[in-house]
Amino acid sequence: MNDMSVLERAVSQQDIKISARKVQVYYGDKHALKDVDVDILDKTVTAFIGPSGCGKSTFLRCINRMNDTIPAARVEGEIRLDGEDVYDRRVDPVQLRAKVGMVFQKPNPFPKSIYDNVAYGPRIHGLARNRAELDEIVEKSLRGAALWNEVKDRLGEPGTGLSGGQQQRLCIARAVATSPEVLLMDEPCSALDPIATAQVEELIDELRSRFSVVIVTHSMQQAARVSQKTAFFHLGNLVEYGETDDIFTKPQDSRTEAYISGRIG
Amino acid sequence: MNDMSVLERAVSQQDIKISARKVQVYYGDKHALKDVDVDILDKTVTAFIGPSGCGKSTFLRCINRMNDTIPAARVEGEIRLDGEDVYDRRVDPVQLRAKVGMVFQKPNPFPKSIYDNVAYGPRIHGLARNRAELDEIVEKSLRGAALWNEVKDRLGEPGTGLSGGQQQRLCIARAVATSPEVLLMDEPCSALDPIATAQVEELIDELRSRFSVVIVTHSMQQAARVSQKTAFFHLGNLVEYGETDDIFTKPQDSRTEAYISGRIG
Amino acid sequence: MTDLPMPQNPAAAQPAQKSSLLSQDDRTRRRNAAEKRFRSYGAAAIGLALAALVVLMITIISAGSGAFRQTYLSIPVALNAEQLDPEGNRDPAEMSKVLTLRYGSVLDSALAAAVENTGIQIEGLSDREIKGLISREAAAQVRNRVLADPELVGQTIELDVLVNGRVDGYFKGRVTMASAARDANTSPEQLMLADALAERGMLVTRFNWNFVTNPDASDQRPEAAGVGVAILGSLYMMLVVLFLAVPIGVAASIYLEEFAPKNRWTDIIEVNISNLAAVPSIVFGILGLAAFINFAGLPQSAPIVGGLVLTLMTLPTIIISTRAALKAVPPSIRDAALGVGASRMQSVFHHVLPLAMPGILTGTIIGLAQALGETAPLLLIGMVAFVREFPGAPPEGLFDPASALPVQVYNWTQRADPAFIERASGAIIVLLVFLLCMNLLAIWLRRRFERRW
Amino acid sequence: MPLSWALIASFMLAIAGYFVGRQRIYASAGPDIRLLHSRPVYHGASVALTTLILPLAVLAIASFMRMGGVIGASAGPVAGLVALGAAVLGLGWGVSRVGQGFQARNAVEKIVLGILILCSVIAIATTAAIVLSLLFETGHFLQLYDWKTFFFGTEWTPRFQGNSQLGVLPLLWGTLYVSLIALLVAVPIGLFAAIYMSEYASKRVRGIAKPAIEVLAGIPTIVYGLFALITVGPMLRDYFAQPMGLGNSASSVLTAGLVMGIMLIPFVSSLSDDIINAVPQSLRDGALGLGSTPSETIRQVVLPAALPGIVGAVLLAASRAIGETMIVVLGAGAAARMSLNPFEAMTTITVKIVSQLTGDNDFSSPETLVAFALGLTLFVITLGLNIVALYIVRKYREQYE
Amino acid sequence: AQAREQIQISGSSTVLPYATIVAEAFGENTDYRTPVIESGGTGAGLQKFCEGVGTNTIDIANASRQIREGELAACQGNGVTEIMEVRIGYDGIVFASSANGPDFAFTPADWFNALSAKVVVDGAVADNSATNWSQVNPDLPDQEILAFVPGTKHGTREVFEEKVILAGCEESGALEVFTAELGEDAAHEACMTLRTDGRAVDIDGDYTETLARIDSSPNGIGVFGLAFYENNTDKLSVGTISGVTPSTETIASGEYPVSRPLFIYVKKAHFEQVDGLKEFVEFFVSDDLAGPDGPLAEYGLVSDPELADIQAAVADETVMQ
Ligand SMILES: Nc1ncnc2c1ncn2[C@@H]1O[C@H](COP(=O)(O)OP(=O)(O)OP(=O)(O)O)[C@@H](O)[C@H]1O
Ligand SMILES: Nc1ncnc2c1ncn2[C@@H]1O[C@H](COP(=O)(O)OP(=O)(O)OP(=O)(O)O)[C@@H](O)[C@H]1O
Ligand SMILES: [Mg+2]
Ligand SMILES: [Mg+2]
Repeated sequence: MNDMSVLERAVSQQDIKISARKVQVYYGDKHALKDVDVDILDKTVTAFIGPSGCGKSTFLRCINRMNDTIPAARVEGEIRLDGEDVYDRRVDPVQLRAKVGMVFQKPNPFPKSIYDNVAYGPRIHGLARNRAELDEIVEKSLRGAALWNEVKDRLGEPGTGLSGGQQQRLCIARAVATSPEVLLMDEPCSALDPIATAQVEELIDELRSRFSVVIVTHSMQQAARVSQKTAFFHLGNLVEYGETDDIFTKPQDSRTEAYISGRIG
Repeated sequence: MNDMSVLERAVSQQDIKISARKVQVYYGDKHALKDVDVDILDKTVTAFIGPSGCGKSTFLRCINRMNDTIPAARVEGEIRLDGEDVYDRRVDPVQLRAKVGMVFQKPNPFPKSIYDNVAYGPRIHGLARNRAELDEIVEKSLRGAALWNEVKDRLGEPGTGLSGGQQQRLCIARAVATSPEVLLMDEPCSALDPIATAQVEELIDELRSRFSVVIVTHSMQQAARVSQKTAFFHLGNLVEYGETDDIFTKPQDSRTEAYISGRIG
Repeated sequence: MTDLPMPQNPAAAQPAQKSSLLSQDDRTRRRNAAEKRFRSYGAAAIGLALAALVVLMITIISAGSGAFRQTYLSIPVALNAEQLDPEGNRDPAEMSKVLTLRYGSVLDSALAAAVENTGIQIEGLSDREIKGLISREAAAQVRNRVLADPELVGQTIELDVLVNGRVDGYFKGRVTMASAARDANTSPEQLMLADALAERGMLVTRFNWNFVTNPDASDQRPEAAGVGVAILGSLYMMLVVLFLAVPIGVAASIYLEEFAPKNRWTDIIEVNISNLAAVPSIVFGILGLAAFINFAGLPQSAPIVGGLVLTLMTLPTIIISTRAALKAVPPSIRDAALGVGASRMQSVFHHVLPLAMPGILTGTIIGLAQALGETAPLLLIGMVAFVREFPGAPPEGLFDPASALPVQVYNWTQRADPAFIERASGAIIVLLVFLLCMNLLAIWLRRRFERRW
Repeated sequence: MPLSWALIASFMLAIAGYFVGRQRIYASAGPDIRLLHSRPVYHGASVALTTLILPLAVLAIASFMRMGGVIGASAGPVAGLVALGAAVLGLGWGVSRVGQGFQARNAVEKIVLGILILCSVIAIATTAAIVLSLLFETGHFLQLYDWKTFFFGTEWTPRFQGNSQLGVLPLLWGTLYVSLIALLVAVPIGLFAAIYMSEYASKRVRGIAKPAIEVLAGIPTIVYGLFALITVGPMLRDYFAQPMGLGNSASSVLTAGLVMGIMLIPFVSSLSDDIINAVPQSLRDGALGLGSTPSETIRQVVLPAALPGIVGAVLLAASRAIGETMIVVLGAGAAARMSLNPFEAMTTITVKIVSQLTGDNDFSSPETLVAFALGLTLFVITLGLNIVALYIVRKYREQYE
Repeated sequence: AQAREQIQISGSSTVLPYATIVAEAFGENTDYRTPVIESGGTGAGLQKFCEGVGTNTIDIANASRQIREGELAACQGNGVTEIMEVRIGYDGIVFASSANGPDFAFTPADWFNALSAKVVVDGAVADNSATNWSQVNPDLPDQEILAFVPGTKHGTREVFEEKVILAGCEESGALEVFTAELGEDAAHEACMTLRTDGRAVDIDGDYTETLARIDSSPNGIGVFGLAFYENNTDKLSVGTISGVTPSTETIASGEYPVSRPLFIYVKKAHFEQVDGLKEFVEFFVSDDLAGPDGPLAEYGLVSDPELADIQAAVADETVMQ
């Protein structure tokens, strides 16, 4: 299976999954994102890096229109998923979000059992024909999020009683369970220990064979490890975007260089 | 002043600030923390590391009795602060928490303005005689948490409108503003970019000259960078505790070694 | 899906599994339909509620707006000295022996003279019908004026007197010629006379402040009845309720939600409070009679007792909504406050309470609204009463007899003269205005406190 | 009025005490007041509170003894003096406590906690008083009337001449039937309205709709009653009951239930709206992010999280329904009857409590005293319902964060 | 105890309108304050009255019936011993239907046969199955039977049962049949048990409610007080009983059978303590007010033919034995 995905990756590398043009986001008067142009490729992991508050989460939330829920937020410009404008009036944000899954920066498990947390997406999207299939999806997703062993005996307990890191992995499992085409992950590993992080990174690598993954991370190392493309944001601007290796080894912009070498924040 | 603090550190290194003996924590039936014995020194940074769900946050919350707020949690054993049992009936948990400040794993700013978030502690403890002094404390704390530049023009805006990392730094600033004797930080840098992380680490190092700092972190590098002592938790046990250098270079316990080398999680 | 044979042209393989965003698949369409339905249920629910409100409002206002207008007749009245001051010494003490009945006859002759002077000729108009044109209140009106200024006796003064309720109703459309034909208390001739007087400008219908300021009047004088005493009584009671129920309710909720240990006792208290909400309001009246009047010796018919009873009655509403609001504040806020060394009391009063404020205010609004419109408990403590004297200023006034707005409504709807039905609707309008004033403040406050986290 | 003078004097002393307390702590604190356990405000407040508490207690006890007839009116001035003395004592004690080592905040908080407890005790005391005032007369009733007929009788026909049938069952049935219909109207409408206001409506619409709906709770019930009597009742009869052959009564359970339901909408909608609004946005984001529609989010995530509060709101509405009189009298009639047909006239326990208490019956006859027994029975029944509700909430309660 | 300035009155809502008229005039024409008059029913009024003596108890109880033995005993038990019973006049009870419908001329027997649960059919006791007035009495209009009778809380109900239904029972001869079949006590009870199939509708509210019900069910016939009817002659048409049209005159003369006396009960012990109490009672029964031409009669109270005796009794402060 792995061989195949490698092969696949090679051929589909150049498909553009998401393309953003001149995206502007305002929170009330605050201009939080300025003129962002970016093409995110299919079956690729793209990392967003940049100092805190630069607009990474904001841009992520634009892609699956989660910004719709913030009354003050206003988005301009164009974001296309498979060539279709996601802000088109005919687009149903629900269908969009089913295709573009998301893991949030703050873990937000539902006040339900662990099982129901993970089964929520498959249930609403009708991904399982019966209970057995659902069980399978839940187990697979929890395993993928490196949580299965810790919770397999307490699937019926509330997800809110887990430790911070466990909650975050639960949210990852929940997002994976719906099999989206694109997975947006906002600092998925920030609350995780190195081993869990490694497992999640492995999962991301595996997911890449099927979806496009966008990950926000503060860890340069992680970006280097998991991503093929990296975008660097600074003060609401997308400063530089390119092959991960290039960004980390030969950044074009002085700000990127400064950030990578630890000089600006 | 730096010279002085170095001097001071040398002499007071051995003062025990917090000593825990046979601490057990149960969440209902779940035995989350088993027989933890540890001495935390004054004017020292102690790092707690360990896989997710091993009980680091739980132990941290024991120290300033934040566990009192979880009805299901039950603490046994003895924790002494400056030789006084914090679970003594005569101890006022409020006074205890004023001395032992805390930054939580999930950022939880008050739904108030940024200024009021930071000023809250100083206000209730009467740390400022007048508005000017309060302004000064707020500014100093925000600077310490590397947030001042980002928010100095919007101190009146709600703290909940900040980005994840900004919220986390706001919480750090809030905790620092009350000048506690011990500062407990539960993964304070997990949502921060490297530069902000570096600034917070700098702050921690600075704080060390005045308080004792306990920090939970998943980053081995960070533990190595900021802490003098490290404790490794695993499945509710305190497996190993010692000088940070020793833990990372010559761990005594096989589990510690496995964790550090990335084999168990 | 990964088992598929490797496609040569990936683009060709994609459409099979990829759906366009612009076209919805079946399931999405169904879910969106469900979403639309759900949303329209919500809109329909609001629509229904608002429609009910509008219908009720229209009913009330169309029935009650008449109470705010009143017809007056202005006639010259010769104050005959022989009748009004038989002793002739203009001594008010002596003159007060003359009853209103005597003044009635003075008015009767004044009226007859006035009608004659205008030269109006109406077929079959009897003396009784001319006399019946004006309210019985008029005599009292004249008497008061004369006693206040005895020198008026012997003079002829121009007087604005209330007309009879039926005639007044005629000018407001309540009484018609057809109904008057059947009505024992008026007649088409009387109405024709009124029409003729109105043409000459002697009869005018104008805004009726007296409705808001007058006290109640007896069954024979609907045109003179007002809600003055009732407004004061309701105001006093609401003050008592506001100053007792809200602080006590909020304090009790804070204790139960934030401080009380969660054990069987608090369960009992919780059940007990929601059970108190189900106790019929009249039972609170029984309690009020037993505890405040018979045991504590507070006076009958006093707003203080009414206020206390209503306080007990509204407490559960306030406590239940406040507790729900406190419960909804996320624990992380409390943690945050405790973490910087605030005491539990401080965390509650500084953070939790302000965040729970919208819910508390909602409970207060609903509780007060309910208290303001309640009659049943007042039945037993003597506030469902005919009270003509205004209570004094608080705090002593709280102990004076008074009625209340809902009581006035209740009383008036029971009276025989149909003119009182209009008054009752008018009183309801006053009550709603009262309620609105009370709510506006709370709603404004609630808006300021509302936020999502 | 010696008592109110004593009260005012105590208040003045307390205010003075506040400043004295603050003064003393500043004086004794030395250069750095930050070292104090409590802020000076708390020291001031603790003095003020200790000054107030004793005289208030004295006055409370005195007026209680006065009511109970233990002391006469002439004891007023004495009580006033004692209270004043107590205030001075409290002041002295309070001031003497002020000092570096004194934990004023804890002392103040203890007193505040005491006040909070006292307030919650009022709720209990009310219940006790209600039960007591009902119990006594119920005892009288049961001496005069056979309890078996009362509890199990299916006929309710009080007579002036005595020998009445006073069976509670038809009244109970009417109560449950009317309340059920009212809730069937109020809960769906109220809940959907709450959902729409908190999740869909713009801020402006919500800002108008919510208070507007709340007005429904403030309209005097007699207006609803007349509405039921004049408009709804005949309408139901002419367009539903008669065509369907279900009777031709203008007053019916359905009429009262419908109209009462309208009145109860704000109880459900406004309280639920607050609760739903308080569910953290992050939960909604979580569900929306998985591609659920807003309605799925609401049904599956938001509502379960808000459940305890919503149940509270529904219970409150149910309580009002059970306790309502005017609408039932005018809408459902006064006939005690057990029937399934919602187009028939029936009546409720509450209505009969009111009418037996305010009627022309002999006040010492079972026909009047039965009102107290009815009240007590209703009390016990609703108590049972509430216990069940609490149990259900406990079972399904879901805690977030 | 201290004196009270304002008279406090409680009791029957039937007496209330008359009491308010008197109180208003009393307040207007004297220097005393206008009395406060609660309405809460005869029972509740008498209960408050019998609560005890003293300024925080009421002074006068309005009653639409005479005080009962048990109530008197309770009064005396609480120290309320010197009670003055003052009959203020009579209240006529009339039967009226919508003004737009046909006129009715009833006899008590018609009422009995229309509303009683059991009637006599062919000499045997049977369930009442009459649906139209014309079935009861061919002279009556062919209109559905629907009667709004006072609920069991109202004193009017008692009068209605005794003076109309029971009288009709006797008049129609049903009482004899019932007595033969059921025994005397049960026969009375059987006479006065109204049918429960929705044709006799109890009204727990007041006359306005009855009027509103006739508005919404134009077939209905309601039971009203005379005063109420006289204020609403445009909407109601009154039925005659045995050929007599109700009016203050026919009732005072005893021709019209359905009426009852109204009372006020006064605590003599309060004459000292409450300003103007005695004056008020005297004012109440004075010719100016309670006389046949006074405002009370004008409003619908049937003036007491023995008013002079009552005035004398009040002047003498005669108390009940
Ligand atoms: N409120 C609670 N109720 C029940 N179990 C809990 C609760 N909080 C934590 N636990 C459990 O206790 C164990 C220790 O949790 P803790 O939060 O201390 O872990 P942690 O070391 O901080 O992990 P992380 O790094 O993921 O934050 C976990 O297994 C967790 O599931
Ligand atoms: N709801 C909001 N209202 C107003 N301003 C907001 C809101 N959310 C974010 N912002 C502001 O927009 C800017 C970008 O925020 P964003 O959350 O995208 O940052 P980020 O790059 O994700 O940072 P971090 O790494 O700290 O999460 C920040 O300055 C932040 O303060
Ligand atoms: Mg972010
Ligand atoms: Mg943790």
